[in-house]
Amino acid sequence: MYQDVILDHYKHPHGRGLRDGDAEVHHVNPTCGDEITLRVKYDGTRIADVSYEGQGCSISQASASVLNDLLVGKDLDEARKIQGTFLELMQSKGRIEPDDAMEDLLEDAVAFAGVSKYPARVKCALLSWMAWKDATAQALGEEKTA
Amino acid sequence: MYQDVILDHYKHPHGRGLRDGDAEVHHVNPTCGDEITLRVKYDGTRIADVSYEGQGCSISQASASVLNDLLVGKDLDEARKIQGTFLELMQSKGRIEPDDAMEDLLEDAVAFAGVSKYPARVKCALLSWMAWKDATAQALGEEKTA
Amino acid sequence: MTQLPGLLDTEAIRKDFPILDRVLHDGKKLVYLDNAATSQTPRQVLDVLSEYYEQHNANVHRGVHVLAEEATELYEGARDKVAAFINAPSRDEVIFTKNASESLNLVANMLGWADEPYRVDSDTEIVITEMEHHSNIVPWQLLAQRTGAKLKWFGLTDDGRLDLSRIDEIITPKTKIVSFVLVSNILGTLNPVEEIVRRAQEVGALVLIDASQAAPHMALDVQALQADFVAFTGHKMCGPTGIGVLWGRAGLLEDLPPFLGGGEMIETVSMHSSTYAPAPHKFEAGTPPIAQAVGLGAAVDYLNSIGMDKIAAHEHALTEYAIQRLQKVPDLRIIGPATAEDRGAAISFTLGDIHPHDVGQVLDEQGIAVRVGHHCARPVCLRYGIPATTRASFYLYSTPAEVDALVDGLEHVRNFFG
Amino acid sequence: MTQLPGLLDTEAIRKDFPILDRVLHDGKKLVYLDNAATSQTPRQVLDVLSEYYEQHNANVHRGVHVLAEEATELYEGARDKVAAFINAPSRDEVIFTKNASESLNLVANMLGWADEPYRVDSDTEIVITEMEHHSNIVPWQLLAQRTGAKLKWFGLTDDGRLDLSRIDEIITPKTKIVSFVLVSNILGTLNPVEEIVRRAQEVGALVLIDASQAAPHMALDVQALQADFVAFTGHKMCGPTGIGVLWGRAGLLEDLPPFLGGGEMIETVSMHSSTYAPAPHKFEAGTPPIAQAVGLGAAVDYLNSIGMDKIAAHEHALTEYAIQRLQKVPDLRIIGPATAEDRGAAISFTLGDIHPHDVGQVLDEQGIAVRVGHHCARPVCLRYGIPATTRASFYLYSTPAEVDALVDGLEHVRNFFG
Ligand SMILES: Cc1ncc(COP(=O)(O)O)c(C=O)c1O
Ligand SMILES: Cc1ncc(COP(=O)(O)O)c(C=O)c1O
Repeated sequence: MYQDVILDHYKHPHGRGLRDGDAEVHHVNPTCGDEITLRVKYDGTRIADVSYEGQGCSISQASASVLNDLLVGKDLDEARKIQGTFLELMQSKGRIEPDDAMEDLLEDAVAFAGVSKYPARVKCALLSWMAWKDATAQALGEEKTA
Repeated sequence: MYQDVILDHYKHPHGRGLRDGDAEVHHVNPTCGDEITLRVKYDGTRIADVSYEGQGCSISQASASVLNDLLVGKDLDEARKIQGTFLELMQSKGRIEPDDAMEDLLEDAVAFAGVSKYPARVKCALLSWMAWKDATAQALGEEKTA
Repeated sequence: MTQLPGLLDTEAIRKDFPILDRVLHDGKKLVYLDNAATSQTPRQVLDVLSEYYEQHNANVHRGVHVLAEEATELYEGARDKVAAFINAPSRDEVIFTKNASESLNLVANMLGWADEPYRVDSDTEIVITEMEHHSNIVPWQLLAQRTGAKLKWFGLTDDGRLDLSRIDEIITPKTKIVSFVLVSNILGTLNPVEEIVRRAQEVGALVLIDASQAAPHMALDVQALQADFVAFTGHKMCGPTGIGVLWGRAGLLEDLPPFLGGGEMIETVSMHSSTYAPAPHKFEAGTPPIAQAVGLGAAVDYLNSIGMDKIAAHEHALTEYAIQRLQKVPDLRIIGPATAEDRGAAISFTLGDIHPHDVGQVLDEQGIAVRVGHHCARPVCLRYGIPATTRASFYLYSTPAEVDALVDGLEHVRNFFG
Repeated sequence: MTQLPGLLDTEAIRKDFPILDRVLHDGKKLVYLDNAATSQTPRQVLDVLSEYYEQHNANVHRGVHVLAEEATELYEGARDKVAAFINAPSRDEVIFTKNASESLNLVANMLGWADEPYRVDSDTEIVITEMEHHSNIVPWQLLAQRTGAKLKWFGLTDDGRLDLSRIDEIITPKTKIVSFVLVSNILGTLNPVEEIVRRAQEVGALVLIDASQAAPHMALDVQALQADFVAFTGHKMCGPTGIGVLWGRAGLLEDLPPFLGGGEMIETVSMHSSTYAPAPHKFEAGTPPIAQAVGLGAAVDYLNSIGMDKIAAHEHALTEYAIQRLQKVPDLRIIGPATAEDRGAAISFTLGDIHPHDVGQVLDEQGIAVRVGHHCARPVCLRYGIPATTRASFYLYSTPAEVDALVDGLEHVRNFFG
């Protein structure tokens, strides 16, 4: 499960640190103590920034870094599509073999496909993504959907 | 376990019915609903009468009849010895083979030796004896020992 | 051999149950008619239990190692199986307990500690019935004592049915919870769910159904029942001892407070306060009965492989036959419905003046296992003015020949004490 | 192979545990170091379980037939075995629960509903420690919330011991109950019972000892402990899942109110009121975990056949060796006592900045099963400012070679994330 891409993001996280945002959430994975504080900044429906601080395992930390890479600069619709696809991949229990279209959409995030075989770690990979979803709902004043 | 002696006592109980007494107790075996109401009448330390009403299985009914046979007319010390020996026999899990001395003391009650192999039925056989013990303590103003 | 329409191939089925080969008292074959107390366990379940301990045993949920992942998957897989078995809208509505009694107590305690609108307190009423198992009486007596709520109940008709004639006086706007048995373990009665649920819904009361004697014997659909909670127990449905189930509506499980506190049921703990995991884990404190849940899952697979409707048909045919034969035994009085309609496969009876203990003992000497006593439903005995009953109860492996053995055995009992 | 004085003949012992032969991930032999989470189950216990279901399965206590008598004798026989195992003055003081968590909740609930002098209410205080398992924290938080009692606790020293310096301020005449762990599942610390019990007795508080991590590993003598209640769990001591124990003093069990209501725990029931059976049955509502209790009895036999003192000596030698080897791993920090004195066989540690999840996962890839996380003792992690630990824990079948495998594995982890 520890693809080089994942280890790279873990050792050299992208966009880490808390910056100005429209909403902030704090998510915890109670089973392992992984934590993330995440802020989103919107420019209309464009994601201007996703900033974060956290502690946790390589999977949760690398996943936040990949999220920052993938979502910043995207429009909300596109971001939701990415998030949905990533969620689907992670819940596949190793059954989805990412195809070209998925690789184009998820870029580095396809490296997490192997993690989906480890139920205990799926939550780690999803931690930042769930936090982003929550923060977005908050920032845009929508009802909480988590 | 159903010795003829037991069946005889069951079908033709001795001393059944409630008569005048110094104390009355009501005992129940909650697992099977066996019930007995028992009165003792003392003449000093001599047992003048043990009268009873009850409903229940052949073992509990026959045992009360045997008790009446054995204890009425006896002095308290002797009665206690009989009660203690019967208790011992019933708790023996079939391991005591009554000898002559025991047969002399317990008379018809030795027929219950086989019952001691059936844990669920031991309580039935002891119901009236425990009631007698209680009623005696009450009649003689002793502390309850059950 | 007696042939009845609708019977299962018991010859094949009995091969799955090692204990049915047991020989008692110098050569008497076991005739096991105590299925309402507990059912026997098929090889298929025993194999799964052994395999669990020999291959996968680990504590669940908290581990990243292979065994922990396997154990978790097996345990949660069992939840999926049980959820499907009762047609639960969501697997998260299935809570594993240690037995039906814990399931029932769990609801009683949740309601005692709940906030409005669920809270049971001194202004409110609890409704049960006179035919409940002690496990669906005592928790409510305790709750009533502890909260000051009033405990009310439906009485019984002479033929062993619920007397619903005063339903509107018994279930009132003060009623917070109506808890009743789907199939009585002593009378065999199958109760009319719809009428009770309709009235409960009218006044906004919750409904808890004790399906301990139903889940093993008929297809159970919690959505069709329209109850809020359904409780049952593993050891009566080919599963191991030590496992029970409480199904509850998702929204309720979210709103209601936890019962036991501890590992597994928390989200985050500090010395000052804790938050709780979502259901079902909120209600599963500590290491759960892992192997037993897995075993129950295997039992569900086993029952499905036979088919619940076929099991129900088998038992119906057998019960009809048994009632018919028992009614011809002199002095035998059936306590409960005297027909096979709307009833389960437990038949209670008295035999003249012969005490059930004696009936049971003499049957046992012939290898026939029945239950005697008040069957944890003493109010029913009080209601019918009897100290106890003898109860024969059937399951998927029971045969007409066993009914015949029972009837012959009772003949012998009558001669013995006659 | 490393030879240490006091080791058991693990080669022979390991043959009793089928799961230890398991091979993972294409050829890696299982190195099971997660014994504090759950222990593995020997053949001797599995055989007893199978025999129970294949020969004797019946519901207990209420039957007059052979199977019911056999099942009752086996179940009550298990109680005798457990009573002897912990040197209980009376077998009636041994209550079977589903796990240690239920045992602990049982005490908390009894005290909440008790009359004076036991009653916990808003004028009283509850004392626990900062190193408790969540199962000995959350029940008391719930009780405190529900009664208004104040929850207090002993903090920890930097080296993982209880800080008893303010014992007289923490345990006061207002204290009704002091509940603490004998051996911590996360730190490994063995706590000083005598000092705490002495102070509790001085102020008339009850003492509950959570022996979940002690009962499996050392001779336990409830009379020597002088506590009022002792709780432990079957699945950590070679027994099945689904079974726990609460030992309590006879007089207390007589005085205290029941917890769960239902079948088995009653003396007589009417619709209006019920009376309760004497202990232990008063606290065992419903069909108990029969097979699991019988299995626990077999586990106790098994442990006795090896000898608890020998098991303790084995684990002590192994723990000493492990601490010594682990301390040489760069960046490894032991959380808890750094010597083998007054400690159990669970060793928690952190490894530089590498998250325990990653440590555990990479060890798992080598077949080494350890637990990672907060081990249901999150306040300990908060206390030491760490998110989680990696924990290796040993049992009677653990070997020095497994310690070596762990140390090699950690080397690999460091290289991997280095
Ligand atoms: C110290 C301690 N107390 C209590 C428990 C709870 O035991 P169980 O999960 O079997 O209820 C555990 C184990 O998880 C433990 O280690
Ligand atoms: C109708 C009914 N309810 C509840 C129970 C209690 O089940 P358990 O003893 O498994 O808790 C039983 C069985 O004994 C029962 O027959």
